[in-house]
Amino acid sequence: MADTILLLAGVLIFLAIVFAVTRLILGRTIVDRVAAVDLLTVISISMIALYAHIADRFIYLDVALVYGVLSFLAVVATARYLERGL
Amino acid sequence: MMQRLPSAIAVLLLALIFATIAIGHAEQTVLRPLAESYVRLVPHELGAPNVITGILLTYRAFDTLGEVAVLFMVAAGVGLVLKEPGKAGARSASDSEAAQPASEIVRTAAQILVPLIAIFAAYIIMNGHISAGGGFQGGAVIASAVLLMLLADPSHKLNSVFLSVTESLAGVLFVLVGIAGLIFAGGFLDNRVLPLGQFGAFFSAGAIPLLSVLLGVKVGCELSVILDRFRA
Amino acid sequence: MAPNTRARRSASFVGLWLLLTLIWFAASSSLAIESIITGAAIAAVLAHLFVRRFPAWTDVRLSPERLIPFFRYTGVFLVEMVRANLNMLRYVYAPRIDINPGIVEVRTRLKTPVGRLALASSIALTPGSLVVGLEGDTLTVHWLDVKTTDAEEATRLIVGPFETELEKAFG
Amino acid sequence: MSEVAGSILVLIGAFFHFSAGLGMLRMPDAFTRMQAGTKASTLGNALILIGIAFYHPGWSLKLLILIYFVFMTNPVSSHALARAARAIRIPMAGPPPQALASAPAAARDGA
Repeated sequence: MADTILLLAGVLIFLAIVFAVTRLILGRTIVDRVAAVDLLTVISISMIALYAHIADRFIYLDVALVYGVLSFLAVVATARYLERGL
Repeated sequence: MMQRLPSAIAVLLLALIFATIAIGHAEQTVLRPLAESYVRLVPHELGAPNVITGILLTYRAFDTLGEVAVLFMVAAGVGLVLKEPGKAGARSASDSEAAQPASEIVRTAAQILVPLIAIFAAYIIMNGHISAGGGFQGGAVIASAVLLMLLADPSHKLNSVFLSVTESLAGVLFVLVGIAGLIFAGGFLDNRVLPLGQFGAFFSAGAIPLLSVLLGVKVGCELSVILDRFRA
Repeated sequence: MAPNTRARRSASFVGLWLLLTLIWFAASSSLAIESIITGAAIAAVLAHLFVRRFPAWTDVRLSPERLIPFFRYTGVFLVEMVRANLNMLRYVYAPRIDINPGIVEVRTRLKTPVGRLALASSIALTPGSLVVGLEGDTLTVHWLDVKTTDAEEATRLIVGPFETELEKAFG
Repeated sequence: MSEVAGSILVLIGAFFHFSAGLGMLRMPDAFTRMQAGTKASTLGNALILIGIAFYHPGWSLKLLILIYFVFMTNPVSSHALARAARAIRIPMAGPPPQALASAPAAARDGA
């Protein structure tokens, strides 16, 4: 029961990633693409946490946290670059 | 449409690669002989549950020292390449005129987040022998905190003298611990100069936590220096 | 003046120290005493370093008359956030996206940086609004469904739910 | 029982991620896309992590840190991005804002 629901959740997350990547390719403006990357990173944090649950490894949560820090920095750095702040 | 075709194909191929990885993925359960001997030896000889850190900071600690030296060379080389003696001052002045300051929200958020990232980096460094992490990873997180500070305030001056002195001091101490291993234990950078302690406890695995701290400080300082040089 | 600032700084030092120790404890999730002591020592060093350097932390103080509004603000925030998401679902799943986006300016009474940061973050996560700029006490907000261009009315709609609690929590 | 509750929370969170992706695809301009992405994915992430906490009660403290971290960083990064978008005059959908003279006249044709 619970596993089936988790599988369904995985399918939904996969579709979300497909949508975000489509936006990343179609873009139209650079800000759209960066926003898509931002969404992808948040989804990735959830996915790493889910993987930690599936593999039953507590320490993978550290990976999610470090990934969150780095991706936040990446988006802020890109934004600062775009507004000619660097 | 036509000019988007190559990028679409590239993304599809990338998706294919990831799909094969994701579908064919299974946690490796059977170890090869070398891996098995390491998995058996590291907890027994070094008292470190994290085999990778045990290998990196004891069996292959000399290589780690070399890697940090390479990083140091990179920091020095970036400084050498990017430094333009005559033009540097004038260029940075014109840049600061054009540069837009970060918004107040980003600046405040940086002030709030930097201490939190710093304590997390300290956690990663100190727990290298028990869980995932270690000196290199923690040092990179320290550098990311410094990067956040620089993003929020591009005119911020890093104290490069302090950074260089700390970095050199950490390097010297690292080598001194190694020499202590040569004198008091089995060889250069042997971790058994300190008691191994109880397996899995916070203070255990001999000198590995100490080496990890020194490595983290050194890597953090070096990466910060590189960031600082790229900005100028 | 000087003793007052010092007292305030030491109060925020204690606050930051406790917060960092808590984060260390949560990250390591271990009850081993030596781990907690080491964490507390590192947290003390970091707190000492950063309270001096980052003035924003002097706005964060631990006291009942500040914590209670903060918890009340958290409650308001969570409710508003769920509402915002249901709202967003309505837009996203509508057969034809029916929105009226635009930029409005609203005003805030908040003075301290941390309070303004919390306000801006709350606005970003609540119904149909995203802070685009912040100058002086004027927030420039991108609004998904502009109901009014009047500054007073927009302020009431966007800033209203959070401002009173945040004013008490962060001054 | 708690496993089913956790998995249902994860499913709701995944649904919010899905909505965020769909909003990212369907919304008309960069600002609205950013809004859809930020809000729905922040809540979705929180729900998924809470759902995992149902499975592993011992992990809850660290999951809480992750949730707080995303709550703190996601609005800030989207604000920085929105400010950059306004600074480089990304076209905005909708009627041109008469109320704000300083805003760039919204060009409805895309870049």
